[in-house]
Amino acid sequence: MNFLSIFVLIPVLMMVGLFASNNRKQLLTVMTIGASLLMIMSATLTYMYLTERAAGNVAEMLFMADTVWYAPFNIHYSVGVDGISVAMLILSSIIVFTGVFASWKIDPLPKEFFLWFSLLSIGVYGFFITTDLFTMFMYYEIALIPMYLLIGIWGTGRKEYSAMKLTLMLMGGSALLLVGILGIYFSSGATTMNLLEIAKLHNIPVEMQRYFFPLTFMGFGVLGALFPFHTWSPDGHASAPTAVSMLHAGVLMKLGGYGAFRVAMYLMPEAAHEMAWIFLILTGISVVYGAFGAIHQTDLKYINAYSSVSHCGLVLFAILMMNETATTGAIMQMLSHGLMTALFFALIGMIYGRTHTRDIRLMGGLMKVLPFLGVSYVIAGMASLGLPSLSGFVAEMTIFVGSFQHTDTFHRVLTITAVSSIVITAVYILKVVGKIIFGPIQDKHHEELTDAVWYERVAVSVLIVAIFAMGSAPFWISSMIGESVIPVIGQLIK
Amino acid sequence: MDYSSFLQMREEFSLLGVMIFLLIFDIFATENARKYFQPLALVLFAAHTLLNIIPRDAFEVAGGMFQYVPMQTYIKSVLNVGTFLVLLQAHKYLNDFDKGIKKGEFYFLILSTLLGMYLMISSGNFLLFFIGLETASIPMAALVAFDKNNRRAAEAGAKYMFSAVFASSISLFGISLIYGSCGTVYFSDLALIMTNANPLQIMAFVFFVVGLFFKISLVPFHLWTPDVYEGAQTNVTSYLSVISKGSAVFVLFTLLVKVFGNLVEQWQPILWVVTVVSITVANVFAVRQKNLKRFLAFSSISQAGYILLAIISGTALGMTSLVYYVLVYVFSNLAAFGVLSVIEQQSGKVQLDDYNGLYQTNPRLSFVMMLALFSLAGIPPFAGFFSKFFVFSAAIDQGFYVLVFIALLNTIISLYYYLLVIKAMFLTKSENPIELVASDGAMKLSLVICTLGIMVIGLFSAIYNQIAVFGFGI
Amino acid sequence: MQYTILILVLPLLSFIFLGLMDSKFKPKTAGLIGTIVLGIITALSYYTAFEYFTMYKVEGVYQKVIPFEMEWLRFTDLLSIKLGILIDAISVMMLVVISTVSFMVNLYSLSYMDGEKGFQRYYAFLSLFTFSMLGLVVATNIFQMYIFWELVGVSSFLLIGFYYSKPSAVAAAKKAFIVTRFADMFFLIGILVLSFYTKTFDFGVLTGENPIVFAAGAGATFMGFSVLSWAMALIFIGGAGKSAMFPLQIWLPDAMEGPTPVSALIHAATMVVAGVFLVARLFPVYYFQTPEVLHGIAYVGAFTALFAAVIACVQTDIKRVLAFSTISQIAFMMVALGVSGYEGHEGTGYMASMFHLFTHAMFKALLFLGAGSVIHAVHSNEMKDMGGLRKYMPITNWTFLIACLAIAGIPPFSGFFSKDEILAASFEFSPLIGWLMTFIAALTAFYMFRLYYNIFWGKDYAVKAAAHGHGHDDHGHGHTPHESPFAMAFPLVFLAAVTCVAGFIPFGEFVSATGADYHIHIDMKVAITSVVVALISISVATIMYRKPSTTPDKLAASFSGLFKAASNRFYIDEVYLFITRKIVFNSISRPIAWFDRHVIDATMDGFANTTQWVSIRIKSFQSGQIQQYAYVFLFGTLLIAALILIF
Amino acid sequence: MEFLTSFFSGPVPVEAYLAVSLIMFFAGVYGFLTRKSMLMILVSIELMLNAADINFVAFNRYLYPGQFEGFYFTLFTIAIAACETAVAIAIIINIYRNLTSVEVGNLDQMKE
Amino acid sequence: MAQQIIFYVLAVIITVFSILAVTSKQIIRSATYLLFVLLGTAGLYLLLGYNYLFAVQIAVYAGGIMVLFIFAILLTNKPGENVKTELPIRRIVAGLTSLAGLAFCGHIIYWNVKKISVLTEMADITPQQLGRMMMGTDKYQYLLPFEMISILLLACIVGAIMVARKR
Repeated sequence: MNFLSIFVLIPVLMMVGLFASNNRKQLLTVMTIGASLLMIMSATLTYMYLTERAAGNVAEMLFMADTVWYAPFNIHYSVGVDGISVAMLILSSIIVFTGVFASWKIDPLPKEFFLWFSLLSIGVYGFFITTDLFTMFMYYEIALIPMYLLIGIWGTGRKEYSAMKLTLMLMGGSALLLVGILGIYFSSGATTMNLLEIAKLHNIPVEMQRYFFPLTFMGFGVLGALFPFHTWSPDGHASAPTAVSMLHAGVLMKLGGYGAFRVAMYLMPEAAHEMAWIFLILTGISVVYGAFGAIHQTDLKYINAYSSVSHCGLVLFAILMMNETATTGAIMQMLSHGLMTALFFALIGMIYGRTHTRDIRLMGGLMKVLPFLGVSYVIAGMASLGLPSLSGFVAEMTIFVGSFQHTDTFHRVLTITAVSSIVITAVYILKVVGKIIFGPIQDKHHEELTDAVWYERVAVSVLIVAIFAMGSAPFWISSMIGESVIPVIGQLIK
Repeated sequence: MDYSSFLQMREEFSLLGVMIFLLIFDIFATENARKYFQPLALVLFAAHTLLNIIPRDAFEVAGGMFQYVPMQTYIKSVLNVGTFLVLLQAHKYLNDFDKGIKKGEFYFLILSTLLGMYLMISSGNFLLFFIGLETASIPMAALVAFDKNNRRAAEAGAKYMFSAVFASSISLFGISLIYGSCGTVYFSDLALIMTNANPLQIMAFVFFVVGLFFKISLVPFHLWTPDVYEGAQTNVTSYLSVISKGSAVFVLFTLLVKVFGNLVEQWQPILWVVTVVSITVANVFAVRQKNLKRFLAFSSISQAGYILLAIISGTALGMTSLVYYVLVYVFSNLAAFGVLSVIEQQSGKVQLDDYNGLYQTNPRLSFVMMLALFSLAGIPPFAGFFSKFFVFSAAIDQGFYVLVFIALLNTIISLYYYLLVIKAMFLTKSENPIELVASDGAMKLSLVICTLGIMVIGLFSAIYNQIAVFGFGI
Repeated sequence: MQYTILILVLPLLSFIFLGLMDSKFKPKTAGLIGTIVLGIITALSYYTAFEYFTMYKVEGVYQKVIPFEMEWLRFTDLLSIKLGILIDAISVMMLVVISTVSFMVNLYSLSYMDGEKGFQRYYAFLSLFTFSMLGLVVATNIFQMYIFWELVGVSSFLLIGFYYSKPSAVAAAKKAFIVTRFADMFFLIGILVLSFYTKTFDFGVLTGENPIVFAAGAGATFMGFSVLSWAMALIFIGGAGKSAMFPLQIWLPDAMEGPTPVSALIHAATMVVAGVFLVARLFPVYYFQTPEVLHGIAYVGAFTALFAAVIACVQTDIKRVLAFSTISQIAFMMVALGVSGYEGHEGTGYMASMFHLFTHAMFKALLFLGAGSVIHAVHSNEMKDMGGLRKYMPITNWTFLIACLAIAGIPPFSGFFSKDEILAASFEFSPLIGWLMTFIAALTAFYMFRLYYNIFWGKDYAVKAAAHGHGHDDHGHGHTPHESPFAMAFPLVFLAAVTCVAGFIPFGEFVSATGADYHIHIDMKVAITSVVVALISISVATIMYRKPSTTPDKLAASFSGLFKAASNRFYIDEVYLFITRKIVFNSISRPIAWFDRHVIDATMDGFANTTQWVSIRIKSFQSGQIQQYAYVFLFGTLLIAALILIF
Repeated sequence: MEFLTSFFSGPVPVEAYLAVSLIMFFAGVYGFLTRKSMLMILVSIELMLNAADINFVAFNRYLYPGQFEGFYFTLFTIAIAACETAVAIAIIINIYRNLTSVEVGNLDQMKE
Repeated sequence: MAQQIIFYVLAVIITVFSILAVTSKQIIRSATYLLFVLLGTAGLYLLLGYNYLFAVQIAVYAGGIMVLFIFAILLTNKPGENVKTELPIRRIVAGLTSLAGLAFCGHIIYWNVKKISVLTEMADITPQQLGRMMMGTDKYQYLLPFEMISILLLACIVGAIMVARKR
């Protein structure tokens, strides 16, 4: 049993445990233990990874393991992690952990909820540990489909419509992706599905790359909320229950960026070079467009969803800059956005649970009655607009500095465009904070609200601590990621 | 005249033995003994399935009229398993219907069609093939009209009969032209003769192949499918949709490669177009269906389109993927039909709206149904995902990128309508959902097998790899 | 000088501690913790200044000292954010200014903010601000400065919005944050451009002797200007945002919504001069690489100074008067930098700017604290609610007067010396600027004394109160205003004392562009001119405002256009409002939101609807008629055969 | 004219048989598509099957006289036709019992 | 010459009655025309020298199938009752399509079939030979299909009885 497979095994065992549980208490026990184990595992993994690296292991991936699965297609169950995956695993563990606490009182059908939730986790963890194209795609889809039921059953508002839209659009993305993956496999000689080996072969003809790169990139881009395929995001996030929004915006959208980088760019560097400008424009639009879109919204979740479009756009944007710094920044932005957007959604869920509205026009002065949530919301907002010492800053700055190092003027001008998003972000964040957290209380019913209870505090505090930790001491995570993007970047600038 | 060579046809003879035994038993058994007809039949059939599950070396019988290759054992086993599941699901119905007097006919007819499919699969000559085709379709018409006092079933029987006969007439005409242009109806000889793309041969091929398209129910030869599926008794429908179709796709693949291999330039575009049209049209129709049986009919048409992706590749990879796909399809579709049939038998409800809120009252059935639909839609980790992936791979391997792309876009539509059912069961609240449905032991067994199949087949690669051992096997 | 790290760490700890404990402390305890920490920091700063100015002078030039530096975030091999402490003359000077004012404000607030809800939070934020501001001034590289720059911005946001349930305070906080953030964006872009060409963030390298770092960007131009000019101009915009230069000044008057001590600390003495400090920090770059930008700074500064001074003359809210005065004075500093040379005598402007920064911080803080004292007493910001307060509040009166004299440039108060140097430098640069600045100095004297008289003289407060009959009955302080308690009075007295003596500090010996000694010598011609002009202005103000008179109204009537425009701050706010509401919100954001819903989303929905539509349209194919089925069958067969044979 | 004489004077070509069978086949198709009674449709089907039979026989006799493949094909096809007819008539009778009509247009309960 | 004439006569009979069979308004007439067609076909078999086939055709078709038809017609229709007329538009469309198909297939067949108009001499097939072929298991021998068609017949009988019987 490979060490990494435990990450997939734990959620599987959680599902078994959930299946055997009879009441909410048992369910929560299973979930808490499982989520804590995952946290511990990712901490252990990080420690082991860093020790191994410090010991001078320079392999591209560590803790590799490989088992033949479907021999005729060269499908292997192969796992391995580098700094990027480790970072993503940490993120996933944090989000899953906090997600459990955020859905402490989920109703109805708690058992089913947690079952689907665990299935989703399987997909997420599997995606990040695998190095095999097929398995990666499989996990990717595993992570998608529970969304439908999670949103459809436990969601709010136009949940059925949103769930359907989200599922179909993401499946559309994965349809593009599948063609891309198969194309990669067959045009690289159909000898291996292993990412690293394909990259080493580096023999996909450029004219084939021209077809498969956009397909793959767009396929992952849909999940990464690439303009104009982002419209599932506002509706989906708005309707999803708290923990699902957290997991989806926090981790699932990262699958897009991670995949675009790991698969599309890594395996098809020539086409990436040729076509980057198209996607740079699209992502540039995403960044600014998402931010402007957020200004006009009145629903908290919509605001945050558009904000995610903007932030995730920045991830893809930075990846396409194809230099080490920008890419490192992109990965850090994934991490940072995951944390803060999860925090946002957690808080929005908690506020919604109390006020029963998410319309910013109907709320105000919550700081007075909900000081803990209020302060946390402000912190989340500050992280989102890139306040130094919070995670958003380090990520965005790395991206901006990195992108600006590009020697081409076009890229630098685009970077400046992207930089402008920090102001727009400030506008909508402050608009919300000023309206609902500060200001006078709008609704006199809100005066009787009670502040966060312990499990909510756990969820929120963990996220805030993580945001602060990353924002204040970015060095180790940045270097961990930085040295892991080198092989990919090396491929790209070869 | 050495008849002993016939003994090599083990599958056929063992099936024939079961048939004859059951027929005689049905006719001559006492009223008391007849109670044991179904268990006995099931046991016998299971034994037949198990006995014939090991592939043997290739051989020929009757001067090449009957050709066996090991791959055929797999497809026959798949059909056996499917038939077994159908019989399990029909258990209760047969006991209840008409006080159970028509069990014997049901079994005999089903098994004779199965025998016909065996012949189609193993034939090495158009004559035997045509006999097999007819054996697989004429008794089927009687089966469709099994519930004959039901107007819908009668109507479905007639529709199936006339459509099938029309198709086989055209097919026969095609065969006659093939004979006319090649001078033989032996497959092995034809493959050698049919080298240059003579227009007559091409036309003959088209006339012939549409007969198979009809059986697979590909657009535009599919129009009978929903009507017949809707009207026929549910277990017959499931048999029709799974077994009949499964055998036909295998045969289509074999014939295209074995006989018409030299016309590949011609049949690939045909299949290309038919695949695209089938998947798309079926999906577009399915979106609107309110009756679940019709719904599954259109779904099965589009599934057939996906199977064509494996056929169009015409490679060993495609063959393996095809058999695998059929296997997975058997489990998935039969799970769906099993749920459908148990609910229909108890409550008489087959409309989509009736399924609203099913999860509240029948969580297990809803769960099985959901797994089945997810598998059909190709969602991991269920088996359907793997089978879809493999057929796509097989097609991409031969460079059919655009085709696969179109097929993949269609999966979105198909996902949409599968989700509609899931939505009804899980999301929509209902005032009066279907009450708790109790299924009998046989049905439970079949659903358990199906569920296991859906969950396990994909994750255990041994099955695919085992099929792949015989690669092409034509 | 390792201990300087404590100057940063202590307030940070204080912030975290107070922030986390929040209401677990009694308000007084929290206040005392904050104040004591600040006291320690002040002591440390003084000690640092002492040590630095006595020990780090090598061959007559003050050295730059970096006692502490660590890599915080690495971008590329060349570019990384380091956090460190850079000790040189201006940063030491800033340390002293900030810690002093901050300490005074902390002390003052103990009494001023007594009984306010969120007292603990207030002290936490003050600590945060102090931390950020100190971090800003000791930054070793431009990115560190940017980091603290942002932190300063957010502390300012939090403090302005301290009364968060008051919509106007929230709006002001938002405005302050967004406007400065907008400027920061240019700052950031400037940093990006600069670092792209120079491959460094480090101040030491940028301002060092060796201009080789600029070689890469030397030839490059963008839209007709050299890229370095762009970079430095963009960086200046960042500074302009914080320092409220035209046209980014709009946030500062609104920021007066915050508690008055905060205004004193942030919006008068420390944060708003960050822009000046930034330009001073990068002065060698401006001077040697992009002199045209430096001149631009001078012109922007001059215009802002004039603009703000004119507005200050007609404002009626005393804090706003002070706010515009602040803008005007900071603009003075900018002008001084803009007109400055580098070495020796030519560096007058630089030295003057820093000197004025120093003195201004003291007397402007004094003015604000005094104003706070007044507001505390009368519970209003409006001049019309005041008058004749000198009888009730003698200490406030005297200290306020001293500050007014200082800002008006009357010797021997500190303002005279620093302003005189600025004027001298301006005259050297160009007589036009010189005279303009002199005129503005006159305006300064006028509006300050207008303010002074309106508060402390004029119609008696009690009479006014009786006449208006409002504003006092609502709260429990009674009718008579009274002098402030010790905690508030002490800072006033202390700062007044500093204002009195600061002018005699031989500032040039400590701070100059090159680090070498610079001897201040007062240019008598300029000095006399300015003093005379100031005295005339004061006299005019005395005539107009000492006693209640109708002259101001008449004047206002005769210049009604100008008066109205100035009272409305020349409608700059409205322009901004137009840009944000009408253009950004309504012309960009709303269309985008609409586009997203009705075009992009509708396209996606369109696919679904089209499928449904097609589905309904083609249902007639499935007619239920076998013969039609057969027809389709036949047709399909023939079609396939025909197609395959034809093609 | 010459064409006609040569046509009648020469030996009967295989095309002539094929022409007959083709006409018969498409007559059957026409009948299938247009007749209202199911029995008539069945008649049409017989025509179509019979047409194929003629083909087999003619091809066998003219082109491939060596073996009897077409011959036997026809033989078995006749048997199959008989089976088809039997079951089809059974089904038609069943329909008649249910609907008291053998009109094919009445089979429209299931559609769309 | 006689052969030709017989052939053309048969051809005309088959063609005309085929068309009549599918266009006649009276169902019983249709059945009768079909009988003529089948007999004509039998004649063609005879013409080509396949006497055995001729016999089977007469026996099975004319003897068996036609009886079934007549029986069914009598069961379901009053004799002489006219079949309802169809929509003319459908007839035209179907007719045109059939004609198009005819033309198309005719064209393809005519230009691609091996043009042999001379009958090779064929040795008489004795019943023994036929029987041996029917019972043989080698190539060109037909025991296997023979057995299988018996199963088909059995299945069809079972099916037909099941469907047709009253209960």
